[in-house]
Amino acid sequence: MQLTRPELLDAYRRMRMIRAFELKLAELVTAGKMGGFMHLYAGEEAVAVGVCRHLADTDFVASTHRGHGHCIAKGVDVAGMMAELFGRATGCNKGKGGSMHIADVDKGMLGANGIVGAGIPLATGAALSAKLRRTGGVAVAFFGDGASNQGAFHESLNMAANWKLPAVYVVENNGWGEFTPTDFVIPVKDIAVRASSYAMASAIADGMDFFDVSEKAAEAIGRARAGEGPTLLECKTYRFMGHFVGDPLKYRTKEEAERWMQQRDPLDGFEARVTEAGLVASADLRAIDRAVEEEIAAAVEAAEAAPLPDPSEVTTDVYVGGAA
Amino acid sequence: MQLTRPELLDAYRRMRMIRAFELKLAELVTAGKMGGFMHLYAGEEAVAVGVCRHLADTDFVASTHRGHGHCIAKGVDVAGMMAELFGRATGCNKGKGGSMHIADVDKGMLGANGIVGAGIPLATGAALSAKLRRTGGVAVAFFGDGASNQGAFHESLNMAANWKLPAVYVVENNGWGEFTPTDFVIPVKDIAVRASSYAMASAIADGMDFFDVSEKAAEAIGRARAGEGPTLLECKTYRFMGHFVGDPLKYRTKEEAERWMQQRDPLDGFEARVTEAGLVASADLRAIDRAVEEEIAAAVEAAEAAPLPDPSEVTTDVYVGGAA
Amino acid sequence: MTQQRKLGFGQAVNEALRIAMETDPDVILLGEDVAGGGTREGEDVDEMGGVLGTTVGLVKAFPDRVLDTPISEMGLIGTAVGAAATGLRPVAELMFIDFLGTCLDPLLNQAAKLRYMFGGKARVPLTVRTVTGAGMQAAAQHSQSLYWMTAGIPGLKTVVPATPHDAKGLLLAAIRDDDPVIFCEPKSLLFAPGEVPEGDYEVPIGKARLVREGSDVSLIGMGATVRMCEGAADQLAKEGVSAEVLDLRSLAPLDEEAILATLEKTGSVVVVDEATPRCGIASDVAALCVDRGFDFLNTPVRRVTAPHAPVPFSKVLEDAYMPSAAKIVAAVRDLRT
Amino acid sequence: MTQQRKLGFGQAVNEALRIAMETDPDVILLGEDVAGGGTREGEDVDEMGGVLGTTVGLVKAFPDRVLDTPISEMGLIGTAVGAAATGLRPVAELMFIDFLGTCLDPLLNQAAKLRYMFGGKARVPLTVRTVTGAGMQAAAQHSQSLYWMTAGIPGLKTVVPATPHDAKGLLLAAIRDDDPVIFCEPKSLLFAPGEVPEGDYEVPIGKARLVREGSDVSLIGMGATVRMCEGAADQLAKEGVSAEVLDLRSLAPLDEEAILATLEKTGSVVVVDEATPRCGIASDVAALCVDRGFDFLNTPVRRVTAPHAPVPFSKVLEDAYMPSAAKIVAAVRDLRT
Ligand SMILES: Cc1ncc(C[n+]2csc(CCOP(=O)(O)OP(=O)(O)O)c2C)c(N)n1
Ligand SMILES: Cc1ncc(C[n+]2csc(CCOP(=O)(O)OP(=O)(O)O)c2C)c(N)n1
Ligand SMILES: [Mg+2]
Ligand SMILES: [Mg+2]
Repeated sequence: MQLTRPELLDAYRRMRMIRAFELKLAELVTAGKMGGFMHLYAGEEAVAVGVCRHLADTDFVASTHRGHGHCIAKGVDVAGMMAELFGRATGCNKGKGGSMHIADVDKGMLGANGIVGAGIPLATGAALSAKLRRTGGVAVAFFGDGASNQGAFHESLNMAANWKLPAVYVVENNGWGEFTPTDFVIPVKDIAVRASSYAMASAIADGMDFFDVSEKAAEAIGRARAGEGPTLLECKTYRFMGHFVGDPLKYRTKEEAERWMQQRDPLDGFEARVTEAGLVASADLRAIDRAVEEEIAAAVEAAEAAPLPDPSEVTTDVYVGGAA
Repeated sequence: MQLTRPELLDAYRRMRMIRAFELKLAELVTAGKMGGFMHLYAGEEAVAVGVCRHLADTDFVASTHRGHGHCIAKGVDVAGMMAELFGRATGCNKGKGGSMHIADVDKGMLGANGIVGAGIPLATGAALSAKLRRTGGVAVAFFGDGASNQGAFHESLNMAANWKLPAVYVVENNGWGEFTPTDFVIPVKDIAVRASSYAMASAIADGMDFFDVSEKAAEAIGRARAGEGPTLLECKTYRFMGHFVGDPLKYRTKEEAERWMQQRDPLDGFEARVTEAGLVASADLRAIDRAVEEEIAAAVEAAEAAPLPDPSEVTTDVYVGGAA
Repeated sequence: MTQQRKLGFGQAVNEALRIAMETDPDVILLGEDVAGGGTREGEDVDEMGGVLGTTVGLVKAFPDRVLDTPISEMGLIGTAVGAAATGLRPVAELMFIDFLGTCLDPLLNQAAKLRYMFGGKARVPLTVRTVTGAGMQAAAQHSQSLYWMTAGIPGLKTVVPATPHDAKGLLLAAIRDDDPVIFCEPKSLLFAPGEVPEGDYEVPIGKARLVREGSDVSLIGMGATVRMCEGAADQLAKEGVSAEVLDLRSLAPLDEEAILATLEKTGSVVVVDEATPRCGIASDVAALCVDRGFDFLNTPVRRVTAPHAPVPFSKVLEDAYMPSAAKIVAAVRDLRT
Repeated sequence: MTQQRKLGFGQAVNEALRIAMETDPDVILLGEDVAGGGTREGEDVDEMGGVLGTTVGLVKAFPDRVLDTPISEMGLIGTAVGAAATGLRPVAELMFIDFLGTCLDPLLNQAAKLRYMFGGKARVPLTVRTVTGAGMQAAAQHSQSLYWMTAGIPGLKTVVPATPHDAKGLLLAAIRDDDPVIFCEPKSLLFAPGEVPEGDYEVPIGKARLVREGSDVSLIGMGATVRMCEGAADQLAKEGVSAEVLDLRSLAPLDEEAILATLEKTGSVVVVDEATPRCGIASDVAALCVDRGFDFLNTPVRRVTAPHAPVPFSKVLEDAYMPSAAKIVAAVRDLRT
């Protein structure tokens, strides 16, 4: 599957945007300019971008507590996201959701989710909608290795396999669930093997390799669109930063983290691959880096200048009918 | 594994007791002498008895809505059970539980359960107790094919495998969950394959063959006692009667049921095997049949004569401390 | 009013489902045995249409829109929420409300909150049908009236009809409501017949029903306890006490104006609920009376509910457990002495 | 009283856990990251002791009795129930009470009911520690005060301490109680220091605490709202209004006598709860006042609670959402005009 130059530049731009966005948030939260529980996606960019590049706005994704990357990959407006995280009225959720609930249904983004595993049935429902309403759409659930131990995972995959739903279950296996190593709580090496409980197709991708993720996601999404049923796609990846901003990281070794960051950074890998193949020049990528930095700086500036929600908003949007 | 003659007679007596008990209940409920939701175990006797013969009172079993067979196999007093189902003060649960909650913790019987799948974590907890308190005991969870689609199944088996708990998970695959055929809701042929999601040992037994169940249960329980971890044991069986007493059975064919009852009745199979092998004479079994009938008749008589609970009992036993 | 046909509560629900499916192609049913299995090719078998037969016949009428699910409440309710947020209008069946413990999260943290968390950018037109209440010796895990748990969750609506007429009209309103609604079917009413109009009509969510007028005391019930209140009112009438009976119908939102109106009229309220006493609808009604209705109160507000205990199996205990006309009459007598 | 050392609420909880484990070998801890992972052989790493550090150090002291579980609330709480029914005395951590939706059944239908369903032949000495409440911009799914859901379930007990002193004493009482107890740790109090006696002591479950005496109005709070009530009382004192403050501490069982005693004394009650308004503790207190306390009532009973809405993220909205001393003062002023 050969990507065109514009496709390559777009993929890089999204991955860089995620990385830069997350680094900026770490800075802002640490500086006390932003509040809430914040889980950053740095290191896992290739997964979100490698999968979402095959999706349209009419396809749905359900995300996790670590959802910024999925939003950006799915095309949610970065300025709206930044404003949301600043709790502004101009935020994509009007300041009511914050990091753990950041969403944009119009973009097919069904929201970050504060409940580990809860996005899996939501995506399953979106796939059921697509199938029964014949929209031709697919639904993707992103979730972590830890979430694969939730009952919602088991129940949803069984239903989806049974009904041959147009769904893809992307497990982001980053080796950790909060502070607990994955192998402390999961007795199998590959979460992908769990597909066999449902006679479901499965695949394992190198989550640090954009091209590998993209290729395997293309196959899975293709199967889903063709009505051939769901796939469990395991992406082996790594979280570069703490579980949340402020995590002292005392539970894992510096060496482990540095090994991944130095040798397996998805952005470095992408750059090496495309420049060595002569598809894109490093200069083009640097230009994107600068553009991304500017876009984020502008987003921060706009967000800080934006109005806070009116206190009366506290009881709106509870019901469609109106206030509670 | 050769059984002694007393062991064989005891196994037959328990299986016959279950069968006769259930037939009597069907009669009593149909005659309006007994109330409540009643799920009968007839046809599946070899599973409960084949497993529980390897257990002591200090081992625990957690059961299902279809729990009478597990109680009898685990040694719960039949007269106490009958009184319970009549809602009498002399019942093994003082008339407060009924069929769906019939229990006797002193016998290691943690109760029938009205919540499909809920017994699985309870047994897992009993296994954790046995391990941490070094009692040398094991815990067995009985549950149906339908229950294997519950999140509690997935979460519990993963934890048990992870901690190498002394547990055995016995799935009674009777081909139906209420009125829905198992293959409508489970895309794999053998539920036993689900053990592979947890790197757990598994086995499949012919649930209509007492000897096959007993042998495979012995291995699994042996592994558990030896500290080698849990097993998922699938027993292929069939429910001879309706899902509940009063079930019109319009959703399955007479032929299907008759095939099982005529060709695979676990009591007939047991009798053929032991008589042909010359281990027991049919006359011995007929004597047991009569003794069982008498015991049940006496249990019914005693229960009907027993006092009803005092209305004040409605608020006792809510807290150990006493009334609510 | 012209002589109308009588239907059982369950039949009224079935009719509402059929009308909703006929009038909106996005309405689907899913749940355990709602089709009712047994539909293998070439086999001479018939479907059950739910464990209580409420959905019988619908799978034949709408073969692709009535889905039997595995026994996976978290999965089926969560799937229904996701489907509702993406274009369908699902009616999910939770066989008994006692099973809420296996699927609370998709209701508590997803269905109820998506719209708010997303700043108004989502709607979840989900209906969950479920069976509530005691009276059939179904014991502790199949007899609860847990609607207080859903009524207390902002973002959900909860209704419990007391008659086949309201069952049909409230269910049609619930399915067409753009917010998630928990629709409760009291076990003890399921086969009780009542007059049900033909055709398509809705009973508005959030409006109580004045069952009978009275001037001395207000008996406020819901679902299965409305009949008990009427029975008590009959008895009290014999004793010269004029009781007004109000059927809440909607537990969330609560019809506060109707409650305050009857309190103002009689000055005395007895709330009757099959549920357990703590954190329930009865407490909310009493709290409303002593807040906004304080000036109207001539007597204490009494709550006739189940005791703070699980539901027992034995018939004698279950009878002692449940509210009854006699217990309501006793409460009223006590208020008046 | 001699000058005592001050500990944070979380430290007081940690100390209670250590004492409970030292005094009873059957006490174990299990939950997500309660050990805190990172204890691989030969690696120079340290454990976290829970997402908020509350259980830090305990795995080192009791290596086999502090168990990290998978992210499987249904499995871990259900396992804890089974363990409690078979000889252990587990303290399970539900990281945030918002996650109740993933593990309600083992509490609602198992822990709470086993003893009753079995005719008194079981005991479930389980403690579930969980974090409640808003105030940290943790948004809709990490800020709820769902203790009303557990308080309403017969067979469970629910407590919510307001001080480090009570946190330690109530947790020791909860662990040693033979019934299942839900122990709530209000987020906004976790790091607030307070005096905590050394050694082993218990605070009885079911007894409210009279925080300050007053004669004009009773402010009844729990957990995080007790401080707000005290702040309001200070302000009211300046206005010449003498407010009594009662800390419920135990939500189930409720200390009805203490509530009625303060009502009898002041004739006027304001109940303050962080939770949403429907089917909550505030309604139960108001309902008690208008039932058994009717003759003492000189004013309406006001409830100062969160609105009927999810918890918003933005600080300005979260502030508007939560009860406060100012809102309590306003409610009292309104009662007195
Ligand atoms: C139901 C539930 N349980 C626990 C938590 C607390 N929690 C938040 S993130 C997390 C770890 C998730 O691990 P994983 O699924 O591997 O995702 P990752 O953080 O590694 O991306 C936990 C335990 C939660 N939010 N929801
Ligand atoms: C959580 C829950 N969901 C649904 C039910 C209703 N129900 C009772 S038995 C049953 C079928 C169970 O099937 P299976 O596990 O195969 O056991 P079997 O009845 O075949 O022995 C169902 C759906 C229940 N009791 N609990
Ligand atoms: Mg992870
Ligand atoms: Mg079955």
